[in-house]
Amino acid sequence: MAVVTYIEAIRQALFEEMARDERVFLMGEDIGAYGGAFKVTEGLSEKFGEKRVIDSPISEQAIVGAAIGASYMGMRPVCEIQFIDFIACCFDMLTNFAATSRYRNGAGVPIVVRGPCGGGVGGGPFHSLNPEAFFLNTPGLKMVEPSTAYDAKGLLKAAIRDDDPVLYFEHKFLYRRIKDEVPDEDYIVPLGKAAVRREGTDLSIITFGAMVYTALDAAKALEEQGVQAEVIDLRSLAPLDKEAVLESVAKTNRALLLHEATLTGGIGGELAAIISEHAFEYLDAPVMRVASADAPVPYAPPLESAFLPSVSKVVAASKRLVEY
Amino acid sequence: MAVVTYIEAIRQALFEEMARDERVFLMGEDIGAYGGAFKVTEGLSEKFGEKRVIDSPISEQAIVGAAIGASYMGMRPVCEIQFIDFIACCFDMLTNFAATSRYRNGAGVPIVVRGPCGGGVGGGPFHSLNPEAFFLNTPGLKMVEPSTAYDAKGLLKAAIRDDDPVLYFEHKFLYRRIKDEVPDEDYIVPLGKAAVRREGTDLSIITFGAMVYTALDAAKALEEQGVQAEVIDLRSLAPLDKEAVLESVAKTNRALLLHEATLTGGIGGELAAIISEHAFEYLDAPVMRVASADAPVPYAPPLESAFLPSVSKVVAASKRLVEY
Amino acid sequence: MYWFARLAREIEERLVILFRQSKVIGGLYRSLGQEGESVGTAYALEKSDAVLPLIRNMGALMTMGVRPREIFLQYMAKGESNSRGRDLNIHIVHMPAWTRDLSSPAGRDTDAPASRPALQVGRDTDAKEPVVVGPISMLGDSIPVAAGIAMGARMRGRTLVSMAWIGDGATSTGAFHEGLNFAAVQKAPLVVIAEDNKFAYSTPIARQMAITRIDERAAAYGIPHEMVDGNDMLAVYDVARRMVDRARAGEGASLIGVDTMRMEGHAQHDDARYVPKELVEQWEKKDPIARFTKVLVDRGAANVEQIAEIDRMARSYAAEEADAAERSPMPDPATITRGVYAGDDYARPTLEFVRSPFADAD
Amino acid sequence: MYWFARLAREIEERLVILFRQSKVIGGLYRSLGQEGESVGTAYALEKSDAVLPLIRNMGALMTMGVRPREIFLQYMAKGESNSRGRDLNIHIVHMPAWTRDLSSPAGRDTDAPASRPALQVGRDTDAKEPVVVGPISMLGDSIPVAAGIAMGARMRGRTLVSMAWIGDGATSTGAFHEGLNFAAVQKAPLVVIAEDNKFAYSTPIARQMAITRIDERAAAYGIPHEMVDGNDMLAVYDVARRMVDRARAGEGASLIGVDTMRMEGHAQHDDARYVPKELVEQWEKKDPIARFTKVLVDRGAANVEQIAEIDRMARSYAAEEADAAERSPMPDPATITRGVYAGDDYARPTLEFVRSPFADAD
Ligand SMILES: Cc1ncc(C[n+]2csc(CCOP(=O)(O)OP(=O)(O)O)c2C)c(N)n1
Ligand SMILES: Cc1ncc(C[n+]2csc(CCOP(=O)(O)OP(=O)(O)O)c2C)c(N)n1
Ligand SMILES: [Mg+2]
Ligand SMILES: [Mg+2]
Repeated sequence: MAVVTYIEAIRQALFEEMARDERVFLMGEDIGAYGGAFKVTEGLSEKFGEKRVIDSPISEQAIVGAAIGASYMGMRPVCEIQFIDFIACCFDMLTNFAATSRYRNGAGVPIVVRGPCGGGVGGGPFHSLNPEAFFLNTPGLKMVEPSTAYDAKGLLKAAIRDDDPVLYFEHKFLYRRIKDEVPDEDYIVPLGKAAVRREGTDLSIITFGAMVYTALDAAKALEEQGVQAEVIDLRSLAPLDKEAVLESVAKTNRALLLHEATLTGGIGGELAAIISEHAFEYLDAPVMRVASADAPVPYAPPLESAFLPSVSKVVAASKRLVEY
Repeated sequence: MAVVTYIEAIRQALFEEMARDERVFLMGEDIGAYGGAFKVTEGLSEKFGEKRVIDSPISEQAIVGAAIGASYMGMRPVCEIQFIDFIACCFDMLTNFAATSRYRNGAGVPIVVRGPCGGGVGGGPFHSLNPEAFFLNTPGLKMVEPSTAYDAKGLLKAAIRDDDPVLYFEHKFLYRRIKDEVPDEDYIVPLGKAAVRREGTDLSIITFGAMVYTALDAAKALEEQGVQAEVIDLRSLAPLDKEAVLESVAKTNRALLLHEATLTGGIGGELAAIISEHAFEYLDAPVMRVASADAPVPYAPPLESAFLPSVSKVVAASKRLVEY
Repeated sequence: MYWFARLAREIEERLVILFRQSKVIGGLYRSLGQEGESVGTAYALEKSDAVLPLIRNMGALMTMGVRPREIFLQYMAKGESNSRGRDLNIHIVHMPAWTRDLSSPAGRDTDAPASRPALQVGRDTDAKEPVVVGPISMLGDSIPVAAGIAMGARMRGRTLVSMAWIGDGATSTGAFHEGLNFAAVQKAPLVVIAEDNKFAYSTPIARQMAITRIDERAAAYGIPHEMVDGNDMLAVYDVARRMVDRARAGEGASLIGVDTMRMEGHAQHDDARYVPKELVEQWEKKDPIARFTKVLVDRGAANVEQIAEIDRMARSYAAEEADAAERSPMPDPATITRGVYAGDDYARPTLEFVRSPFADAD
Repeated sequence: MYWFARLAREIEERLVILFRQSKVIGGLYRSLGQEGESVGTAYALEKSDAVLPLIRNMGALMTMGVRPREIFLQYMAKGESNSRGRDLNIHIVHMPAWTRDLSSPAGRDTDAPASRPALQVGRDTDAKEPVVVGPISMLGDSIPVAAGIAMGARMRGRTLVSMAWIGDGATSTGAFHEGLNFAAVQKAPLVVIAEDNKFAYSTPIARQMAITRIDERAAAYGIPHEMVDGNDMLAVYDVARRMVDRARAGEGASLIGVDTMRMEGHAQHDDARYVPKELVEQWEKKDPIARFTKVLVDRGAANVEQIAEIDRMARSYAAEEADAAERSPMPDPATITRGVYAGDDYARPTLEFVRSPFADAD
């Protein structure tokens, strides 16, 4: 066991998968000699050569399209989108080509498209995106977003070995702020499985990514007020771990959905639908959501912190729920 | 008052708005002399000239981008996406440029992007899309989808006169199948307002677009079984008419969300979240959803009809709700 | 070559009949007048190469040995079609066994012949199978994928050439630009065939681009490009051959502009009244099959009777294949949610290849 | 011209200081070494034309008369900035009053001067205001918008030329291709400045395109294109002038490729160790401002003392503007949901323009 950062865990996963399987290769902008805008791929091109760490032109549609073609040939491409915001530029290739290929003609597309998502770093409207809801209504795609170094490594390995297209969102706020223990031996974190980050009996805070820490801090604050919050880390956003969500709500009878993307049209809606349809009998209070304000992500720190979900907002909502 | 088809109502709206305001012009593929793939713009280029009905190259990003630029200059562009499926190709320009411009610098983008959506016509995976959920998590965009000729005309006029970017989805299945009365004088249907298509007391079927007719047929069948279903036609998908939805659910105490897009990640989630948060006290049964199966839209008619929501599925779900 | 072009035309003639009987689901897009360039370009490939055709490249599919029945099955949305009735017309995909063989970098050459019964025209038992990737409707998207196929096969250690067709209109898409530029920088073994057939649906090429020679699209990418008379099959073959050879030799991507004409509407529903009559008349004189017939006869390669015989053969073959397809069942609605993701043991569909009766003569 | 280039450099020097004091929010992207082409190109425009600059076109913004304080306000995310602290660096937008004046097709020429107090350098009271549309981060997206501005202004009956800058890397985007192709077909009054500054972030241009002359990107669109030494301000101005004039005369779009060099890293955090030392040394000799100084002196237009005086002026002006900006307040968090949509009476932000102290001398 070694304690590594979230970003180092991602690098390790790439390194080990490339060493394990010669068919795994990387494509993206500035990922070669430079090692990527966030240095996630640092050292990989030296180790595996330029043929397996390909610096691409500024062409997201081409990066993903070429990955699809290479995957047809038996390769396992991992694409980096320099900032996940630019995934909007290849929305077509992902939702129309990659997502439907297996269904239409049985031709699987084992590609991973990864990149830094999320705010809290003063990135402004175009470097802070949380795009999961854009893709949630497209069958054929899988999506994950780790909150720990352990999951960052295990989910990325699982994504690379998966036979379907997987969108892997890494939260840039966590890159160097989060450190935890990662086994020395090979392991994966299976897609589609949530994790209970904190046991509780009074309400379930269902979240993922950087918001897991907001939820845990809120849970600590709530504990001091005698409220036991359970914190569920979804980890996989498609497919969603319905069982884990329903099980927790069946236990706590209260659900708070927390995500960093803006409220309206966010993944919280899907979770609310699942809970209100399948856990209706268990609910002692309304299903509530805490998310970012319905606006583009503002750039100035005072604006962004008012925009993002905060511990105090989560505490306040939780108390409304338990006092309901 | 004259009875016109849904498609004719759209054409009338374009014609009258272009006649009313010289700043309104059209851009799109094959919309000029040819009159568009579905003949929506037939006759407009003869009437208003090629300068105001511009045949573009096959370049969705350029169509929308040019519309944004022209709107900055005071023009009122209306873009046609030949099949709404191709809106995926300009997802970036819409969500990043058009949606954020006013918020970032106060520069409004009064454009309309319209096109044929929806299935039921054997169009297959790339000519049957219902894209509303792709855009629901992007503040700054508005979305409408009419179900009647009256609304088709009134909503398009309202969209063209609106100062923000509006996505206008017209359901190709309704183009020539739906006819209703349209006033001779100028009128608009305000954005953001739903309509009650049928009064009922036992449950609320909340839907829009072609599914309104599926809901009304189901309501008829239910009536014979003594169940009074209320049918809400959202008409506007962003912003959603929360009041109308909550009012209806407060009355019927049961909500069935019906949409043609696939289930997971669809707009039904957002509606479920609104209802389960704000109408919790009124609910006598779980909030249920009926939508298309979680798969790409299959091409063969027997597959597509099994894929789409049907009257019998709506009736069955409604009965589960009322018998709950 | 003649066989493939004629076969393509006969298949489409047959499809028109089925369309009129409304047995074809959705639209029918013909390549009438473009069979020559489709066949001439694909003919320059090895049977083990990759093709990414468009709706109007029926000739290329025939040249690569795709069994005609596969086309009819697709157009009629049958359950036994390559897409199992899930996708349109020529949206078919085939990956040879080696792409799934991970035992060695390049994979063993065990391309098992497709598993369906042989037919009189003869199954292609020995030759290797091609990579076939039909288009998705979003125009231009095939180009980045074609580049990736070229790059990926090279990484697998195979000398495979990837050939993709694209319409004049589709060269205006961002995907075309990004994909071809990437292929050019990567020196990928890709040959793009840009078809100037004068129209994109109803839009004349002058509204699509401000250049008059479509091959100049490639000038932005620093790759070789040539224009060729698309209705002269031999000329098309010659230039395609050169570009394919240099791609195989590792000299990188190239683009061939073909000057041709779409002789009917965009699809059967389109009467194409926007097309000037003179233009059609002028191009009728240049029909690629008629011209190639003349060449064959002039060169004494075949006489008129022999050619008439081949035509009869093609027609009846197309008819048999259509009938066979017609008899096959529609897909089972119970399957609609199968195979969205891997691992639900939903069988991978097959694509059958056949051998040209003139395989040796060719 | 000298003033604008020098001012741009001094502003960036000032920004570096503020950045080191971490008063700049987010990254700082410099145009060191590229001030010449930014100024030379924009200088060919009328004050009433449209500019769509990139992060490295500080010189263009100064040339169009944007008040330096506006830049500092943006970089420090202040509440009084053009984006009210909502967007980054030069993501600023300004629409002259005529664009909102719907009383006549072209709108009346009542471009009210911006409403803030004048300063010693002199407010630009008489001249018309330009259309300014800063970029969004998605590279290439400015090009279709620039085309639309050119087309839209033409529809409004105005003779406005739209000028957009784009990096070598950004020419690989689909948006660039679609936008410039559309402008070419529409003969829109658009001039695109393609900046070959040798790198896109860390990616050398050879990995970006297989052509060596960036202006050849335009060969695919059938529009005039020329390459120019981007560090020779006068040469840049000459070719820009010709392209702007033909655009204004209704002869359509064009592209100018500028040969220049990004003299620092992509942003302040980037030490650019991937850039060969020789390359930097070789380009240091070609500094556009030093070269232009020499021209001025040689031609006797100014002597060394006068130029030193101008430099001092620029430096202190930049300093004053920075200080003024620093004193202004951060935005009010209560406003975050205001102005997402029209109609919530959230005031339209302003952009202030100033008059060059050498406006007459120029
Ligand atoms: C991205 C995209 N936009 C629009 C369409 C609608 N569409 C289908 S075919 C077609 C015309 C294609 O013309 P061209 O590329 O010249 O090919 P051709 O039909 O002439 O062979 C159009 C506009 C599409 N399929 N994809
Ligand atoms: C669509 C898109 N992809 C990736 C990026 C990330 N990115 C920001 S700047 C940059 C390099 C730009 O290089 P170039 O266009 O040459 O402009 P320069 O910085 O050299 O002036 C990249 C890759 C982006 N902004 N937009
Ligand atoms: Mg064409
Ligand atoms: Mg550059």
